[in-house]
Amino acid sequence: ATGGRAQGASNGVACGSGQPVSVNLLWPTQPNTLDPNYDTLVMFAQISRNMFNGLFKLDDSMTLQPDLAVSYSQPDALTYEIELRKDVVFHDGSPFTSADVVATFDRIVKDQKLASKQRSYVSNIKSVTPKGDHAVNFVLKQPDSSFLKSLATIIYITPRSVIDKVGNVEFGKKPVGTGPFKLDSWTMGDSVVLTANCDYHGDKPIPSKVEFRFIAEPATQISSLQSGEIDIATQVTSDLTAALKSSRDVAVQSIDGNQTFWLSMNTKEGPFADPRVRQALNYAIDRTAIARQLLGGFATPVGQVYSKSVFGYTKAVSPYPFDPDKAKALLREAGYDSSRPLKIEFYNFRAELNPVQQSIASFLSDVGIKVTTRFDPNYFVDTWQSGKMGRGQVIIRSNNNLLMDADFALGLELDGTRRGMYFSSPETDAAIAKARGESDRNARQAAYDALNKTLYNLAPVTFLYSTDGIYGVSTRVDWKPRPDGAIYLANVTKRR
Amino acid sequence: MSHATSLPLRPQPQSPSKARPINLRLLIPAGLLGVIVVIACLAPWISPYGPNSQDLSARLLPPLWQAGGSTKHLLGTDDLGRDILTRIMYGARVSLSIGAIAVICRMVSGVLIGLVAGYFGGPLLTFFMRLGDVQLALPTLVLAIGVIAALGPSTSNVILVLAITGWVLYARLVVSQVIVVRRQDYIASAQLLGASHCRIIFKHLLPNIIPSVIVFASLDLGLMMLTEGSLSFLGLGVQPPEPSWGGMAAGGRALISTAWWIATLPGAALVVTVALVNVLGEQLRDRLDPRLDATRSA
Amino acid sequence: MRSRFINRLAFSVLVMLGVSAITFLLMFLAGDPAALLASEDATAAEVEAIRKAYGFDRPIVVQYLDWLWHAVQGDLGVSYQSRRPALELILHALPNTLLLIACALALSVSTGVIVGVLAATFRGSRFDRLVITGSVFVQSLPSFWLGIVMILIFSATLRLLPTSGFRGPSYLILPAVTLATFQVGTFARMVRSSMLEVLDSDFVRTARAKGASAGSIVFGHALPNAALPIITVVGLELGGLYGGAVVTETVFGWPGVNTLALSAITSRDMPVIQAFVLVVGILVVITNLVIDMLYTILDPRTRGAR
Amino acid sequence: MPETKLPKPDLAPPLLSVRNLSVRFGQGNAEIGAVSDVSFTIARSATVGLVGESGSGKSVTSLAITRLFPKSAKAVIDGAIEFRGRDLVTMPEGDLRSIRGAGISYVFQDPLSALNPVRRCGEQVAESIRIHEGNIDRGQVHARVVQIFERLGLPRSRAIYDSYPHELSGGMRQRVMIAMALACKPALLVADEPTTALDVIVQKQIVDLLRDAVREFDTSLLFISHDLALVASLADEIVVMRDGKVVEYGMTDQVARNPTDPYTQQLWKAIPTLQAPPRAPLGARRPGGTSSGNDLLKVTDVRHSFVRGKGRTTAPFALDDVSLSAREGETICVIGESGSGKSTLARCVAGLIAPDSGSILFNGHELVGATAKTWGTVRRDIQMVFQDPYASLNPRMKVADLVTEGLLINRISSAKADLRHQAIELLEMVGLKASHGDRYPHQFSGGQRQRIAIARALALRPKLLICDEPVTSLDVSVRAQIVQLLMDIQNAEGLTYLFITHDIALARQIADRAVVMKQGRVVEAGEATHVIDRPTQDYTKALRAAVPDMPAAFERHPLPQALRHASRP
Ligand SMILES: Nc1ncnc2c1ncn2[C@@H]1O[C@H](COP(=O)(O)OP(=O)(O)OP(=O)(O)O)[C@@H](O)[C@H]1O
Ligand SMILES: Nc1ncnc2c1ncn2[C@@H]1O[C@H](COP(=O)(O)OP(=O)(O)OP(=O)(O)O)[C@@H](O)[C@H]1O
Ligand SMILES: [Mg+2]
Ligand SMILES: [Mg+2]
Ligand code: NI
Repeated sequence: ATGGRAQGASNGVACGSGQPVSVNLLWPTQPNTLDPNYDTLVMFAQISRNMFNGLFKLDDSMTLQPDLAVSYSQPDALTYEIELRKDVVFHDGSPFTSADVVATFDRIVKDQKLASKQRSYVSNIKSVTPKGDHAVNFVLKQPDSSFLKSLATIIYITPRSVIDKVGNVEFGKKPVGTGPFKLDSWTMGDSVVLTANCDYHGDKPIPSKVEFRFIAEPATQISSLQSGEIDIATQVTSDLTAALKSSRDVAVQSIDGNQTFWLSMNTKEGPFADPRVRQALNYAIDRTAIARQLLGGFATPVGQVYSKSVFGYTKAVSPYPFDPDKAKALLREAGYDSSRPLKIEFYNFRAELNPVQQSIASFLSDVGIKVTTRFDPNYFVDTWQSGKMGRGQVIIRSNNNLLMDADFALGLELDGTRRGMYFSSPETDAAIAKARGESDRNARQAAYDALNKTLYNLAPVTFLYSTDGIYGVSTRVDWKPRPDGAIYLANVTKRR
Repeated sequence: MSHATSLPLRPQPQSPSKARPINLRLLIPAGLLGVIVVIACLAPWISPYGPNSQDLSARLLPPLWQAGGSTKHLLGTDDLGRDILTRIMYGARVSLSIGAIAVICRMVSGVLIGLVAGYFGGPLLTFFMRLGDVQLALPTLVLAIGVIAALGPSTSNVILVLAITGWVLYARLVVSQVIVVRRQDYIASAQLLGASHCRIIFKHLLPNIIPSVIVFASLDLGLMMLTEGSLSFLGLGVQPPEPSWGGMAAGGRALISTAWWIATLPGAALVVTVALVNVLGEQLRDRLDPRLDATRSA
Repeated sequence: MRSRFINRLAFSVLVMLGVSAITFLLMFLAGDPAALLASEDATAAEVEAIRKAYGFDRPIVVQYLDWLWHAVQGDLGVSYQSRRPALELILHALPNTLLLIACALALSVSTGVIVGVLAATFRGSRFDRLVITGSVFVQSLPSFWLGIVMILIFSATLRLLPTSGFRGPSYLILPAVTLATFQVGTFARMVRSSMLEVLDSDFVRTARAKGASAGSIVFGHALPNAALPIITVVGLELGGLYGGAVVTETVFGWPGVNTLALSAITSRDMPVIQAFVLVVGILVVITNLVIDMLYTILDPRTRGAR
Repeated sequence: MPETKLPKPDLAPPLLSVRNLSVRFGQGNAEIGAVSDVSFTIARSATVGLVGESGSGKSVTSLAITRLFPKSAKAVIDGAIEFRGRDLVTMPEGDLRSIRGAGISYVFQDPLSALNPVRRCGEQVAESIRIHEGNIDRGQVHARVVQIFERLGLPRSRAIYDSYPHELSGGMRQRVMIAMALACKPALLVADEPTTALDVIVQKQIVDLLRDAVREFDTSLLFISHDLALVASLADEIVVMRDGKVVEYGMTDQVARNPTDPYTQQLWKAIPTLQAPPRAPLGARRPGGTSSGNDLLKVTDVRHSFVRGKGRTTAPFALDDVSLSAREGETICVIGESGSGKSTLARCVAGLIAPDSGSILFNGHELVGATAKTWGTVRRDIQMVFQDPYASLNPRMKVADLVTEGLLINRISSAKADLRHQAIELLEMVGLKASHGDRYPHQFSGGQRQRIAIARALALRPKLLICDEPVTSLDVSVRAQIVQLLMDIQNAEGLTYLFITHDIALARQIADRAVVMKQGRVVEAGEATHVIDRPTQDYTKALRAAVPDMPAAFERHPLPQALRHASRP
């Protein structure tokens, strides 16, 4: 397949002539670096994607489009030949060339001090080689149909000359990119301000400045929005939408998101090795009540580890019904009853999920499971990620499907050849690999449909729900949310 | 002749056993505190709800007196539909027991160290006092952040932090008193009778400093409850869903503009309880140890 | 006085060494630092490589001495999170915390002194009783609760003041008041009791016997003497404030060292936590030193001693 | 001298007249009547002495004159106080302020606490001038202060102007205090026990200074003291107070010659004088008892310094090569002013302090550097009675337990009944009742407490009893009783006393031998009568001279020897 040249149609507005726009990122911690290739958090990316470009990008309908690339060709399943734009300059004026692309990938893979968290997303790349100044060749280890999406959503191209000169730390403080905005100032713990980059190669950015605020308090975020201090509030909780609906200057905008939640557990040993127990957990939880009531209807129960906006979602696989009796029956079958109840330790490592965790715990107790809830911010790093999850432990997990592709979630959670640490089977692994290597869209979807049915029955995790992206948006601002949660500000206009 | 010491104009401090009869000022706070303790103990029998039993259909109900309030939930419900009053009653258990355990740990370790170091003096005293200086250079919450960052948040780690940051204060109090009492002739007199160190420490020193320790501890109890509340509020202390007042306040903070009662009512319970403890401590101070004016810092 | 100062200085250095040792040990309580640094799906070999790269494979004493040597030069390691120097992060946030504390302290000391002096002068009056009760009450207020209630009243309901962040003087009001409230109680009581003690002392009686006026007795004789214990308490409280502001900073989203440290807990960013603990420890030690010197200057009895 | 000055000139009104003064403190149930129905007058240029034991209301009376009570005391003053014809009781505070300092000024007991510690001495005196004479030139005030200092015999008066109180000695501080009081040339100077906190020798200097100053500045003086002899040596008239009431009031002569009140008589008796006959010699005191003549205690070249560490050789020594010895059954008195090392010596002998060097031989055992084993055998033989009976009894133990604690510790007796029996016996021995055993120390008066302390020390039947100023902190009237009790016990039991006192007259009456100490050194030692009556050293002579002279009238009517007549209660 070939992609067309990304050509920004002129929008007829003078560069930087618009009102400044302010977006709050509801961030419990603060960004400590603006290096776009360090973390994989959505938060980081929100700033990075306005200052940097990837080789590709997803447009508003989640279709792949070239960005710094002009076109690509795929001589075989493992090789991608990508041609690059020639008219791009970094914010410091230096030209963008294939050397920058190669250096970007080299840095992610090899720089131990940087210890980039994006490393796993490029681990399937065997080599990146320049072909002249404006073309590069990627060779993969295994076929991967979502590869280009990862170039579109995670990896941003950084200037080799700048990083060589100032080093990672300094670059993290004063990043230099190719994007529509460049760094103006960064007030630690308060905000990052970007100004319009009128040398931008695409559509000229409209706002003179954009500001990313870091208000961590949901209530404060709402009051700042109402007072006009910020224009876009992200990650609004459902309980707070009520407060917003009453105000005329602010609108609530929501969209089916890419974030999906489930309970992860160790199915390789202990009680969860028995599929009946795992199914019982699935039947025990009233995910509809959680979605409707606790989450105010801004969530959709699912029976998969991705939401319906993600490629690979199977409509035919509906969520588990709430059936406590069946859950009890399954538990009894598996040998657990009131005299010998199933005991589980239920972990959560994100404070904002405490209500959900407690609600789920309550449902599980109702079918006779003895639940101990634990909050441990380090559980993910210490235990889950290092493969030390014990018997009978359950953790609430979620995934922002950055690639908008089923393979992303499967690779992180259920693919035994990649990270599926707590579940894997030869059959599902093979099915995942097959779907991954399938280059035809429809064939790929069919492969996922089959896989999703299998996974539903195997219940390797307890499926929960996918959430909507909820935003509070000033009515003066012309902006629409995207399913992948990305916020691009170059085209945003704001009335006085 | 000379040296007949004249009486100071200020009235002499009252001797403990000559204390004024128990009066209402002591009885009322003590009684109210007793009621709180009883409620905490009997919570399962008083409340029809469990502390963690959710009812998603009764979420965010306001307290009785507000529009939409219901007699089923006198103080309203939280975001999971749990009864706030019930959780406050259970929260009293956490707050009081952690406060009491922490104070006892601090007191016992501090008093023992203070007695021994103060009595023997010399390098032992220097060692502990220097250790105390280092300790005091790290405010409780700072050390709490350090230790909890390292060990993870949990109830037992909270008590650990409170105990290790507290012994110094007790030890200093005891040492300052021991140094005074030690110079008293009755200690020399006991030495002359051949009393052992152990007897002198526990029979002669301890009874004479214990009133100020008790007063200090009673004032400290309030402070410990506040500190526990703060740590739980920061998410470093008691972990949800266990109902602690600080944790409940933290949980309801995001909803302050829509459901003010979730965050404020548990905090109010803490205010009332700590105020009672403090009033009681003040009364004890007036009674037992009018000169002690311990400075308290958070 | 010189030798006293040098003595105190040497002692302070000793305390700082103790603080540094505790700080360093925190890191080892936290578990394997290399694993913390590694990316989410690092292999054992990758972790090992990071361990080597950061020198976590050396004996602990060597690591401490090395760490201390770097610490003395202002290098407290690099944040696991941001890869920026931990000390730089802390020092960047420190001015905000200091500003908040200074405002709170100015507020609480001035209020406390005024109220305490008045209460002592009119001992036993209704005002005096109000001060006593008020300060006990104020000392029972947890700052998280006070902060939330003030946000509820002044921001959510009256919409008078901003609640979070720091973008101008009005952002300072609520946090400073919250932080000062507890202290006002402490100071008012302290000032009152030390004023009472001084007012009852023999030399005040002497001043009265000379025919001095009430004002000259309170301000000329009593207050300069009562100031000594007050300064000590202010010093103690100030020491507690450096880290004690954490709740207030959290409630009001204040971009200070405490919120920074708190957020570092979530990612167990130990170098940042260490830098925080060390910096606060040093601040406390310096405060104590300054208070001690101030005391010496104000009290001729300690000044003249040898 | 008294004959030339008539105490009550009938024509001119008195400078100050106090009529039916009563002072109450507190309110309601807690009300304390401190002083009631006190009347006296002070004539121009006259000196009136106010005497009485502790708590008798002397200070309250003097403070009531210008209402100097702290607000917190809630004092209620009744009666009439007229100063130059104006009633001070009803006078508003503002007017009274102009009288304080200028009309009536005060010298208080403890000059360290009575001077503001953070202000310079000179400034404090200058303040007094500035308050009453308005804003006069700074230099002028300075000059005047320096001048007063000079007149009061303060050396280097300019330097003293700039000193803080803590930098001066007690005597100098008291002179500053007196300078402050005299700065505005008051008509009446009230001196409330101005010498009580001072050393015997300095005490005499200050009294002499006051006597001269009053004459030079031509002021009246109200001199308050618990020491009748001292007052008698100074005053024209004497007021004796007891329990807040005046029990005797008259010309000094008359009060000395014909005391009508029994309490006043008792006070006179209780004063040890240098004229009284000394004690019977050792051999004659104990019926049938003969002293072995052996030294029970032999102290040789004991040296001790409290200053540790470097510079030890030049360190000030609290004890500097002290030697003494005591034979069995004997009383040896150690005499010396405050800080001369008396208590340090006592504590070394008792084993509470380990001396740096020297030898202490007790009953054949070397105590310096002795092992725990040696101490085990010697411990109970050396006991001590301390100066302050308030501090030497554990306030949280019952009297019976206090008295028998030694028996329990040394496992002489542990049965409850036996201990109880022993306690009663001991209490009765010191003149207390069996029922007293169940009380706590604070329920007793100072004298009773000292009896308890003696019983406690005697429980172990020691051979040597060290008495460190055992009567100094007691009221004059009970001192004699306690001393008598000690003497009686010695006569009965034959133990040896190491008796420490700063009172040379008392020492003369009880000691067989005397040791005079000064700055850690023994300056004179020998037979008590010999050393005290015929001193060879200046220091001993000064101590002797510091004992107030008895008024001539009194000497003409010698009272019976105090000690022989004071009986057990
Ligand atoms: N401020 C006060 N409040 C209550 N009682 C007081 C106060 N001042 C003095 N008294 C009482 O008044 C009585 C007389 O005390 P005052 O000080 O006059 O005795 P004094 O003769 O001066 O004794 P001393 O020789 O010890 O100085 C005592 O019983 C004392 O307790
Ligand atoms: N514990 C101590 N530490 C340091 N110096 C001390 C100590 N005890 C006494 N001294 C000093 O030793 C010297 C002798 O003191 P000591 O108490 O023996 O005198 P004293 O003759 O008993 O006086 P007083 O009549 O006041 O009781 C004094 O200069 C005193 O300051
Ligand atoms: Mg008096
Ligand atoms: Mg002495
Ligand atoms: Ni005397």
